[in-house]
Amino acid sequence: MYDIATIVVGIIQVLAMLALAPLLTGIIRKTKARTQKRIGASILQPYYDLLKLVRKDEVISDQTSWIFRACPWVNFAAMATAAFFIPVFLVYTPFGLVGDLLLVVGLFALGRFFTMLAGLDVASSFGGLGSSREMMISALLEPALFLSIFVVAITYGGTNLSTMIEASSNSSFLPHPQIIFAAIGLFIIILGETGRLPFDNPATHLELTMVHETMILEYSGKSLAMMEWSQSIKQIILFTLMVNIFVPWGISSSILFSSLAVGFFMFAGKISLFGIFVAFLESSVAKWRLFRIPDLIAIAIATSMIGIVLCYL
Amino acid sequence: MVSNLILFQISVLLFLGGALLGLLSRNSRFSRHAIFVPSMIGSIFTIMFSIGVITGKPITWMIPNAVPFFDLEIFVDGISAFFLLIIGIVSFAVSLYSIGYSKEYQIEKRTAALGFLFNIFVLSMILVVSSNNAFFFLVFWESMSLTSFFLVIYDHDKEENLKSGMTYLVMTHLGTAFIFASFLLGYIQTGSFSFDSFRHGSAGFPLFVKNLVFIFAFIGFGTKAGMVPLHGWLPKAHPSAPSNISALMSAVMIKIGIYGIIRTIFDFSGFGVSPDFVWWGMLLIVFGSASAIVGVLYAVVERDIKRALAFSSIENIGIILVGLGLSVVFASFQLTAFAVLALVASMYHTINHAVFKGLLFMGAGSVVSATHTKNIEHLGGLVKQMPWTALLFLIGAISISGLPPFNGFVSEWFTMQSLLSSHHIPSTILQISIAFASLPFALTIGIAAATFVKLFGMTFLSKARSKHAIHIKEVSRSMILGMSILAAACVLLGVVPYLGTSLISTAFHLSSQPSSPFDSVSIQNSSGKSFANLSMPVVVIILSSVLVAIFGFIRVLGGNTKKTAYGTWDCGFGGLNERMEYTPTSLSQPIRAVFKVFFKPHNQTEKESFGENPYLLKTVKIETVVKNIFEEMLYAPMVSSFVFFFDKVRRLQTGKINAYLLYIMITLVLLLLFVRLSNNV
Amino acid sequence: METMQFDVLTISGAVLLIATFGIVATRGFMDWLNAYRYQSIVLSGVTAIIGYVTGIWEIYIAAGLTLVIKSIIIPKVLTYVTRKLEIEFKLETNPYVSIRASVIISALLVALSYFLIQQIPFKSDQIVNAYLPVSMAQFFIGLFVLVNRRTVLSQVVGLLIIENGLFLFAMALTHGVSLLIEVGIFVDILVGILISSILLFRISRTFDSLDVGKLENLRDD
Amino acid sequence: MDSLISNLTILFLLLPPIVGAGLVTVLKKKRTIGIITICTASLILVQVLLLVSKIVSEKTITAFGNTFYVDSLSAVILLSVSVVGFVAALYSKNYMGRQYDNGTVDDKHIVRYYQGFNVFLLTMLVVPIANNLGIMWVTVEATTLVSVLLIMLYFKENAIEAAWKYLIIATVGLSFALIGTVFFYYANINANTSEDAMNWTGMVHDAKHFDPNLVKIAFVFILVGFGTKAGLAPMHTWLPDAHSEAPTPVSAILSGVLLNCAFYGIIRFHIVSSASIGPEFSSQLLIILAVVSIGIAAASIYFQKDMKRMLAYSSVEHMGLISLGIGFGGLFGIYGAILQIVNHAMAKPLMFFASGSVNQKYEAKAMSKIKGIIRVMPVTGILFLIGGLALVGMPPFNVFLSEFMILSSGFKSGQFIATSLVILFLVITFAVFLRHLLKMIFGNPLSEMKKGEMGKLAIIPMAILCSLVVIFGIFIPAQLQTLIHNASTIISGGGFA
Repeated sequence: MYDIATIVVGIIQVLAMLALAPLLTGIIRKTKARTQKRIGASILQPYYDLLKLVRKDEVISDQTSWIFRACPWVNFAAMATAAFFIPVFLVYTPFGLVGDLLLVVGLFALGRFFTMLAGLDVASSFGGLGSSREMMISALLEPALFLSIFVVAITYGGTNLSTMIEASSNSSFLPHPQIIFAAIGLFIIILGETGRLPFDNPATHLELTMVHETMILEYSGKSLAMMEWSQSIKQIILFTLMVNIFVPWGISSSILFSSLAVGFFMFAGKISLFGIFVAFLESSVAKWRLFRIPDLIAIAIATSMIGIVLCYL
Repeated sequence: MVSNLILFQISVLLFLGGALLGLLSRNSRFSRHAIFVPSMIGSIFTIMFSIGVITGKPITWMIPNAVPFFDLEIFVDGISAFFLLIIGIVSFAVSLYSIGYSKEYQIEKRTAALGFLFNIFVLSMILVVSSNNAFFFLVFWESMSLTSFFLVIYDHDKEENLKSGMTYLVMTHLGTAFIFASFLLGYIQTGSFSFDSFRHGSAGFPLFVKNLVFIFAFIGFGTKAGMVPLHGWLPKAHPSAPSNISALMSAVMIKIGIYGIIRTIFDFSGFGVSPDFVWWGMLLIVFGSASAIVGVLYAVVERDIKRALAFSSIENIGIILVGLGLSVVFASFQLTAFAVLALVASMYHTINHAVFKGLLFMGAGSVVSATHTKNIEHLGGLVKQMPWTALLFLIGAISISGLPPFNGFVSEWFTMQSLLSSHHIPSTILQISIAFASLPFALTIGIAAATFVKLFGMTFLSKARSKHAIHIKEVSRSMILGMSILAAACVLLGVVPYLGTSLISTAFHLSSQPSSPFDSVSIQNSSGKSFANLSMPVVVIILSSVLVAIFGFIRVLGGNTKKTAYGTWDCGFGGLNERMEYTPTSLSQPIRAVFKVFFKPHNQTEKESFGENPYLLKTVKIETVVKNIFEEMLYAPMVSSFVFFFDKVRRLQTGKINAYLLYIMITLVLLLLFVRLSNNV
Repeated sequence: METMQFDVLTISGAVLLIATFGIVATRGFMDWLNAYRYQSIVLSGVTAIIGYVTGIWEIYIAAGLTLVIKSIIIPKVLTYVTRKLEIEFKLETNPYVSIRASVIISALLVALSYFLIQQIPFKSDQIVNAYLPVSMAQFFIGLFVLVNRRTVLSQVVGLLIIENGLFLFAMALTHGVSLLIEVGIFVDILVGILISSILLFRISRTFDSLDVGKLENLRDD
Repeated sequence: MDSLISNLTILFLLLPPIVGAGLVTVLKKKRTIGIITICTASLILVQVLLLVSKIVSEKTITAFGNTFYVDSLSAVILLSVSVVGFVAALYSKNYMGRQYDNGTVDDKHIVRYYQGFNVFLLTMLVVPIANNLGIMWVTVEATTLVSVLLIMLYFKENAIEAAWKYLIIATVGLSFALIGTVFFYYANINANTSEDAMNWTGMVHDAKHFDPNLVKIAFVFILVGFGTKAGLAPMHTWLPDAHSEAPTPVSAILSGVLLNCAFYGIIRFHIVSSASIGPEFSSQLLIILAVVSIGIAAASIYFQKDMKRMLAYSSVEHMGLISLGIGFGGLFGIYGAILQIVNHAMAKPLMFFASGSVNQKYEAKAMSKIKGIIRVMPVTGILFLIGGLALVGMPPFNVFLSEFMILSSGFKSGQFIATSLVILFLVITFAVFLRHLLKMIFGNPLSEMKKGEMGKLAIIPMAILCSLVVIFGIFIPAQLQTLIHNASTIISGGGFA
C-alpha cells in the first residue's frame, strides 16, 4: 500500500486537474481566437464564467423532472471521480488500485448517459436532437475507444493507468510501432469525446450542427456551471491521458518535491501545447456532416485494428 | 440445523401447493395472495438451500424407478445451486410483484390459471437445474417450456400472441430434440441416463463424440438461451407473455440454457486441457458476439418496450456466451487463472442480467398495466406520475447499460478484462481474432447505453405523447416492493462485487477467492505488476464524497440562489407541444441510418382518400419499418421449403383408390424384389 | 408318370392363367363375369387335380364348394345386384392403361412372379412347383386390375381374382389347411362380396354412377 | 388340470358381446340397447382385468386345445381393446343420443350401430387370443367387414366413399397377409410336420428349421398385408378417410385398438421370423416402413382441414413409432413400443371423443370454423389439449416416456440416420399438429356460440382416459410393468442382451 504522502500527492493531482480544467479551455479558446485574427477573451475567462454562473438564479423548464436537476451533479461527480485514476505529473497514482482506464471510460459513459436523458427531459425538439446524435456518436466511439485501449493495454501491460504510464515512461516508441496507430486512433476519439471539430462545434448555436450544446441548452446558473466545468474536466483528463501515455517525457517517477515540480511544469507545458495544437486543428477544419462522422470513427477503428495486428506480429 | 435436502423438498412442496391453490381457489379477494405467497416462501427456501449447498455439501436424493427404468435423481452441486439462487431471488421478487400485478387479471377471473402455471413454471425450472438424470431433465425441461408457453399465450384473445406462442413452442421443441440427441450420445457411450455416469465416462468418449455432444447441446441450449440465429422466438414470446412472466422468462428461463451449456462443457462432454477444444470456445465467442450485436441493434430501433427488452436479453446472452467462450479457450490452453476470470465474468453477467432484466421487465409491466400500451411512441412523462417505477427502472437501465457504479459495469469490466487477457494465448491467430471480437462487443455496450437512454427517456421523460400516458396512477405497493428487491440487488452487486465473485468462486470451486469485501479485484500482468484493479466500494466512496464536496463547494461559492420554473425554450414562437418532441423512431434514426445495410429501413405508406379521387387524401400514414433479416433470410425460406415438401407429400393422397392400390402394389413388388435381389440364388 | 403328371399340372395352370387373362382382356361387365365364372370352373378343376394328386379327400369338398360358390353363387349375386341398378355401367369406358397394354403388362407380371418365386424351395413338390407361380401371378394380375380399372364393379372382379389366386395358393401349398379355416375364409369372402354388393348398390344410388372417379371427395389436395 | 377353467375363462370373455349383440337385436329400444352395450363392455373389461392379473402370475393360458393362447403380449392388446371398448360404449350412449336428437340417425341405425359395435368388440377380442394364425386372419378380416358396416352407418356420400376405399384396400391387403400366413405354414410343414403347424406356438417352436428365403418372402407379404390394416405408409391411404367418416366412438376404436390388433399380427410374425432368421431382416423392413410412415404423417398433417383426418394421420405416425420401436429392438425399443401401444390406445380415443363433442357443438368438422373451444366448453377444451399434448409426446404425459425409450433404443442400436430422421419428423409433427390444435382450442369463439359442455356422459369417458394419460405419464402400476416386460421378452425371443 501507499503511504500518506503518496496519497496526498494523488489528491493534489486530482485537485490540479479540477482546477486547471477551465484554464485549458481558456487556452484553446484564446488560441482559436488568435488564429481567427481576434484578440479573444482572457485565458482565465472560463473561471470568470463559472463564478458568474454559480451566483446566478436558475430558470428550470417546468417540463423537467429530477433527472434534469440531478444530471449536472452526476456529471461532475463522474468526471471528478475519473480524475482520481489519472497519473498527472507523478507516474502513478495511489488510486490505481481502485480503478483503471475502463472505469474511467465507464464514468464518462455515466455522465453522458445522464446528459442524454437530460436532453430528453426538457421536451423540446432541441434536446431530443442532441441526444439522438450523441447516442449515435457515443455508441460508435465505444468500440474505437476499446480497441485503442486494447492496443495500449497489451503493449504496456495493463489497463491500470499507473502500470501503463510507468511502462510507457520506461520504454521508447521504437519497439512498439502499434502505439503510433493507437495514438492516431485515440486522438480521433478524443476529438469526438470532447465534442471538438469536426465532430461537434462547441462554439455554435445552430441546430444543424450542434450536438452537445443542444442537450445543455436549458441549463442555467449553477447547473450550467457544473455542466461546463465537467466538460472541461473530461477534456483535460483525455488530453492528459494522451500526453502521458504517448509522450510521458519528464513525468516524475518519485514523490520527491523536485522531480514532482519538474513533472508538473512539463505536464503543464505539454498539455498546453497539445491544447494549442487541437485549437489550430479546429481552426483549420470545418464541421463534418453528421453521417460522415462514422467514416472518421471508422478510421480510428481501423488504425486501432492495425495496431492490434502489429502487437501480435 | 435442517438439512438442505429437506429445505429443497419443502420448497418443491410449497410450489406444488401454490399450484394446487391456484387450481382450487375461487376468485376471492385473497386468492392472489393465496397463490403467490406460497411461491414467495418457496423461493425463500430455494435461496436458503442453495446458499446452504454453495457453502456446504451438495444435495443428493434419488427415487429409484420413479418411472420404469428411470430413477428420479436429484443432485444439487455448486453450479446448480448458483442457478437455483438466481431462480430463487428473481422468483421471490416476481412473486411479490405478481400479487399486485395479477389484479388486472382477477377482473377477468383468470388469476387461478395464472397462479397454477406460474408455480409450476418456477417449480419446473428448479427441478431442471436440480435433476441429475437425462430423462427427468427432459421431462422438467419440457414442462418448463410447456408452462411458459401457456403463459405466453395467456392473453389468447389476440391472434398475434397465439402465433408468437407457437413459434416459441416449436423452436424450443426443436432445441429439445438437439438436447435429447446430445444426451443420447452420452447414453450410447455410457449405457446410462444418469448424469453421474456421463460425468465419469465422458473423459473416455472418442473426440468426435465429444464434439457432437457439445454441438448438439450448444444448438439445443442455445435455442433456449435465445442465441442468434436461433433467437427468433424470443422477441415474440417475451412481449406476448404477461409481464411478470416475461420477467421470469427473460431473467431466469433463458439462463437455464446457459446452465445447460455449462453443464455440457464441464461435465458431460469430456472437455479437457487440449487444443482440440479451442474451437468450442471460439464457436461460443463467435455466436456470442453475433447475438450481442444483433440483439442490441434490433433493441435500439424497437418501439415496443417489452420487445426491446427481449432483444436486449439476446444481447446479454451474447455477452455471457462471449465470457464463457473465453473461459473455454483459456481452459483448453491451461491458462487457469484467466479461465477463472472469464468464467467469473460470464457468471457475474448471468446473475446481473437476471437481476436487472427481471427489474426492467417488471418495470415495463408496471408501465403497461398503468397505460395499457407497450408502444413507447404513445408514452412519455411518466416520471411525474409514477416516480417510484421511474426510479427503479432507471436503476435497471443504468445497470444494463454497464455504467458504474451498478452491477452491469462490474461484469462487463470482467468480460473486457478477459478479452484483454487473450494476449496470453499462445496462438497469434486466436489472439488477433479474439481482439477483433472485442469490436462487436464494445459496440454492443455503446449501443446498449443508447437503447436504454431511448427506452427510459421516451417512456418516462418529456411530455406525454398520447392520452395513454395521461392521468395514470403509480402501481400498487407490492409491485414497487418486488421491483425494489431486484433494484437493491443491482446496487449491491455493483457496489460490492465481492458478493458476486465470492459467490461464484465458491459455487464453482474456483481457485482464487477474494478475501474481504474491500479488497480490490486485481489482475496481474506477466511482469507481476497490476494489470488492472477495481475496487467498487472505494469508487462509490470517492463518488459520493466528491458529490458532497462539490455540492458544498458550490454552495459556499455561489450562495443560495433561486430556482424559477418556466416553460421550455420555444424559440419565442410559443405553443411548444408534444407533437414537436423527438419520437422514439426519430431518436434512433441516426443509428438506423448508420447501420442501414443491416436494417434496410424503408417507409410504408398507407393512404386513405376521399372517394374516388386519389389526390384528395383523408389520411396518410407513413411508418418507418426495418427488415428482420433473420426472419426473411433464414426462417421463412426454411419454413417454405418444408411446406414445399409437405405439398408434394399431400399429393400422394389423391382420393383415387387406384392410386392407393398402386402404392400397395409398388411397395409389395419393391420389397419382394429387395428380398429377391439381396440373395442371388 | 412323373413328367406326365407334371405336364397335367402345368397345362392346367396355364389354362387358369389364360382364364385370368380373359378377365383382363374384356371390357363389358357380363364378359368379365363370364370370364370369372369360367376361371372359377377351371379353378375347381385344378383343385380337383390337386385332390387327386395328393389323395386328400377334403380337397374334393373344397373343389365342390368352389364350384358352387364361385361359379354359381357369386356371379348370381352380382348379376342380381346389377340388375337392380338403373344406370349405365355395363362398359368399362376408359381404364388407365389400354386393354392391349394391360394384357402385355399382365404377361410381364406373370414373368415377374416366376422370377420372384424362384428362390423358394419346392422340395420337388410338383403341385407347388406348378401352381405357386400361377397363383402368385393371379395376385398380381388381380391387383393390377384393381389399379387399372375405373368402375366399382371391375374392382370387385379384381378382388375376386385375388381371392381365386389365394384359394389356389392355399390349396397348392397346404393341401387344405383345415376345414374349419377354409370355411372361415369362404364365409369371409362371401360376406365381403355381400357387403361390397351393398356398397355397390349404395354407391350407384348416391353417386348415380359406378365410376370410382366419383369417389374422390376425400383427399388432401 | 385347469384347462376347464381356462376354457371357461375364454368362453365367458367372448360371451358378453355375443349375448349383447343378440339382446340388441331383440330389444331394439334406443335407451336399453345403449345400456346393454355399456354392460357388455364393462363385463369384458372386468374379465380382461381378471385375465390380465392371471397372466401376470401365470404368463400363459391355453384353451380349447391350443386354439386359444393368451400370453402377455395378447394381454396387452386385450387390455387396450377392453378399456377403449368400455369408454367407447360409454361415449356412444351420449353421442348416438345426440345424433338421434339431431335427426342424423333413426332407430334402425341405432340398432344396427349397437349390433355392429358388439360384434366388432367380439372380433377384436378374438384376434389377440387366437393361437391358430388362420383364425387370427379370419377375425382380422371380420373386423374389417364389421367396421365397414359401422362406417357406412348413415349412407352419407363421404361415408360410403370411405367405406368403399377401406373395404377394397383392407381386403386386398389382408389377402396378402393370408398369403404370408400360408407361406409361414408351408415353411412349418416343410420343416416339421407337427400337429399344430398353423399355431403360432408351434411355429415359434420350429422356426429355426424354416427355410430362410421362404421366411423372408412370407414376412414381406405379412408386412404389406397386416401393414395395410395397421396403417403403415404407404399403405395407409384408406386410414384418414375411414377414421374421419366413421361415427366418433367407432373412429376411436378404429384408431385406438383396431390398428393395434392388426399390428399385433405383424408382431407375432416378427417373432417367428426373428426366431427363424434372426431379427435383422424383419427389423430392417419395419424401420423402413416406420420412417416412411412418420414422415408422411408429419407432412400430411400440415395441410389438414378436417380435425378427424388430422387425428387419423397422427395414428399413422404412432403406428410408425410402434413399428420403429419393434424394429430397433432391445429392451428399450420393444418395451417402448408396447408402452406406445398402450399409451396410444388411451390418448387417441380421448382425442377422438373430444373432437366428436366439438364437432357436435360447433356443427362443423373443418378446423377453420372452430375457435376458442376453451371458452365455449372449458372442460372438453382442457381434455382435448391434454390429449393433444400427450399425442405429440410432451411430458409429463404418457407418450413421452414411450417415445423417449424408442428413440433411445434407436441410437443404441446404431440406427442413426433413421433415428435422426424420425426426430426431425417428430418435431415437424409437433409443430404442425399443435398449430392446428391450438388454433382451435384458444382464441375467441364466434360470438353466437353458446357456452356449455356436451353432458356428463360425454365428459366421463374422456376424463377416464385423460386421467390414465396423466397417471401413466408419471406412474405405471407394477403389474402392468411386469406384463409389458414379459411381453417384451416374448418379442425379443426371450431375454435381452
